[in-house]
Amino acid sequence: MNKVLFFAHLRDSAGVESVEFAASGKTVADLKELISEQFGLQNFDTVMTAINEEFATDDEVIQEGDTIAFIPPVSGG
Amino acid sequence: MNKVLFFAHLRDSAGVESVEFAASGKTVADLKELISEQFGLQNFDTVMTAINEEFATDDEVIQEGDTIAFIPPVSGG
Amino acid sequence: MHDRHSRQELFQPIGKEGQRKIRSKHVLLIGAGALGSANAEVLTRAGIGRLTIIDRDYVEASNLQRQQLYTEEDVLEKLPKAAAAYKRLHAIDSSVEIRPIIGDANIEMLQDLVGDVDLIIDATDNFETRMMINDISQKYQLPWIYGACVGSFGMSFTILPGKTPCLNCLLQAIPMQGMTCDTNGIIGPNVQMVIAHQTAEALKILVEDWDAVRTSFVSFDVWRNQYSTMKMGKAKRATCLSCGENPTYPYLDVENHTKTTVLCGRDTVQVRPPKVQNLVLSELAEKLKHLGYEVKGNPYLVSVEWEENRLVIFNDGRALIHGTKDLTQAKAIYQRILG
Amino acid sequence: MHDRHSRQELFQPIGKEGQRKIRSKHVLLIGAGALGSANAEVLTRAGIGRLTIIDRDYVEASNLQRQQLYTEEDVLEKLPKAAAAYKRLHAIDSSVEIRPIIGDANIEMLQDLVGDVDLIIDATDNFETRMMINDISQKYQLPWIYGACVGSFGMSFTILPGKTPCLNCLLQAIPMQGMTCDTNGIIGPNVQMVIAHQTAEALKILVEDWDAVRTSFVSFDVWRNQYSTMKMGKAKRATCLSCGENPTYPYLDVENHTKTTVLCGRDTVQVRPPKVQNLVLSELAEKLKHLGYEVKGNPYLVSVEWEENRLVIFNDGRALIHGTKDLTQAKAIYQRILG
Repeated sequence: MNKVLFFAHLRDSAGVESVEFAASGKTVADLKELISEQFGLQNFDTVMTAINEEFATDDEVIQEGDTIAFIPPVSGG
Repeated sequence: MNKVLFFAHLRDSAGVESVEFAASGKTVADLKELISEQFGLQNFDTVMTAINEEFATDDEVIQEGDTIAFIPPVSGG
Repeated sequence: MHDRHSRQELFQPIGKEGQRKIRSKHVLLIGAGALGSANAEVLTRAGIGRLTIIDRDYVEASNLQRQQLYTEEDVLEKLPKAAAAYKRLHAIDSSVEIRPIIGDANIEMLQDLVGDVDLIIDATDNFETRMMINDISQKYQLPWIYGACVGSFGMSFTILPGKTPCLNCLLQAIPMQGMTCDTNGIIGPNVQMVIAHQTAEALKILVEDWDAVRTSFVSFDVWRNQYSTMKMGKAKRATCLSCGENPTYPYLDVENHTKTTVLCGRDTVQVRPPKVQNLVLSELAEKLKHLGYEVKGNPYLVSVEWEENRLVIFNDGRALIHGTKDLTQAKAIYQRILG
Repeated sequence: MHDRHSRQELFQPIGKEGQRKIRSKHVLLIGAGALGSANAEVLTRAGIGRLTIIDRDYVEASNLQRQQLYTEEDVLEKLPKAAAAYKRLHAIDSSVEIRPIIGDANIEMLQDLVGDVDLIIDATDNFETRMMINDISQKYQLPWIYGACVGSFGMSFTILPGKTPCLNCLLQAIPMQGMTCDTNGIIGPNVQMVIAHQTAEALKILVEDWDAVRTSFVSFDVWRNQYSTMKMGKAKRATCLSCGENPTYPYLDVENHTKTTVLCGRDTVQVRPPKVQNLVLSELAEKLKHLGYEVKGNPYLVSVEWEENRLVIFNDGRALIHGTKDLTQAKAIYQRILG
């Protein structure tokens, strides 16, 4: 299993702070699609992904036990 | 073995950011005395101690593998 | 003002030598809103040599809650932010050379300005300007510091050309998040948190303590007590058009910028984003309603009264801003709502 | 100033209801230095109802580098900090009721003041005053927020009586660290970082969002890119004399405070700490020399010229401050050097 964390407004949109998700073997892009569908999240293509606190590209493959965090870039200032 | 971390000016006084130290079975008070002697650190009695990111009293006994952090309270403002 | 920076010189990684370096440097600050005014104040107090501040807005009552250089008087006088900032910064340290520029930071302006700039600090409220700053940074090999905040959530990242990934590596396109301070709010403590990170990095860069510069991307939520860092080694892309092997600096091409046109005789400006969007209008309408605005809509557009203007937003991202002929103001309103 | 707090009301955990609560509250801020001035500005901009500020100092040139309410003019006029703070805060929001108190925060003053106070914010520069605040907090069941910074290192902890451990649980005695902003320096970004934490907690407490209040002790180093939190559950001591089962509030006893006495006819004040110390004079001399002061010493005492005064510090912690008859000033100088 994997832990998936939502940051900022993603948490509000998803309604949870984190979920357990079987993502091992999937790419980040796969997971993004599944998650955005399941939780009805918009604009997921430009959300940044961290795997175990390290930046991950969309084609990176998730390993068993990895913690995945979705961090939306914000623009306010 | 245990990892001992120094914060703020303790790092400057000790000359290192962290050290490996065999502290298992010792109390925090014991370790404070040994460390303050070895590194010539003053005023070690009011330094706060965290074991694995949790506040620890002077009589707490250190376990194998614990990470110990010494955090000096500062007064500036 | 003898002794003025003594407490900073006592800080060992700066010292007297570092203080001299800070004094010899020129920082370009883009934006004088919440992040801009606070960045400007910290750098001025720290004794920066020269500070150029660009901002297109004037001071409004709703700014005072978090924009620290401004007062009620500035609101009553409707002072441009850059001018109001100058007034206060000059009172804080009359020996710092402050150059306020009232206007919209655009490609030509930035290219003209960066000649002797040592560092660019981002205090804008939109990704379009940030991507332009990012390309300027790569083209002229200047460090810049990204900072942003909405609600209680904030982030910062320091970009050193040739060393770290750039913003285009991270995002690959301008995000259309639709979450801004004007739609989701913002609290002062979060501004302070971003500023703490941006100004710490700024001082490190100004005193050239390169080893101390933060290489991770930091994000935090001051209300939910979260703080996280993300290592960025893997983010650098060799094919990045901004910092890769064959850079084209796409955001220095006007084609990739928001277009504004006055619609003749109608007191209306049309705003068109660089790329065709596919907005979920129902969501946008919902959010604007939630904020207390009267919203009308149909499957093709959303219409909303926004302060003294009326906006019509189409699902391709195009908008009409009624009640103004001012291109800069129209673009500002657009970016305040759509990010 | 219509619309003034709209961006804060848009932040969902505050909202219009939270804004009304903030407006109905009274904060007591102790100290108007770096942390004090920045806390005061954030709270004033956030729309606090009443703010009482106590400070014993006046504005000096070396304050401007990090104390954000003050200007060169305040230095030239040697304005007391509380008065200078009032002037600026009033210009920022004339509807906030600000009460400046120019003086040394002592037991009587605090006991007289806290009647209708909702929250105490610590912006002092010494642990003696903090321990007194801590006892006041326990005796009157008022939350307080500890914050401190030196160099690039800072920390904060929120104390809720009956819920969290108190400062006396953590320290058990007044630390004599001898590390202060006057001896080790301080940088602006670190002040901003502490303020971000203190003001976030303040807003949570003012809107009564108790679940959001941070329960961990946070410390950080903005230059070394460190951020750490420490869980505090185990710190609470049932035998604590401030918050335990049989509290005596030891720091509300004048016996446990620094004594100051004018030495008759000598233009000198004697300062005596509450407990006999055992200072390592050679270290103290070394540090003061390193700061560029001319230091003389022997095994019994250290003598140093400090701005317009001469200090003689004995190894039991007692000091003579020559060149003044002002008790408050003498104590301030003492605490600025010895913490």
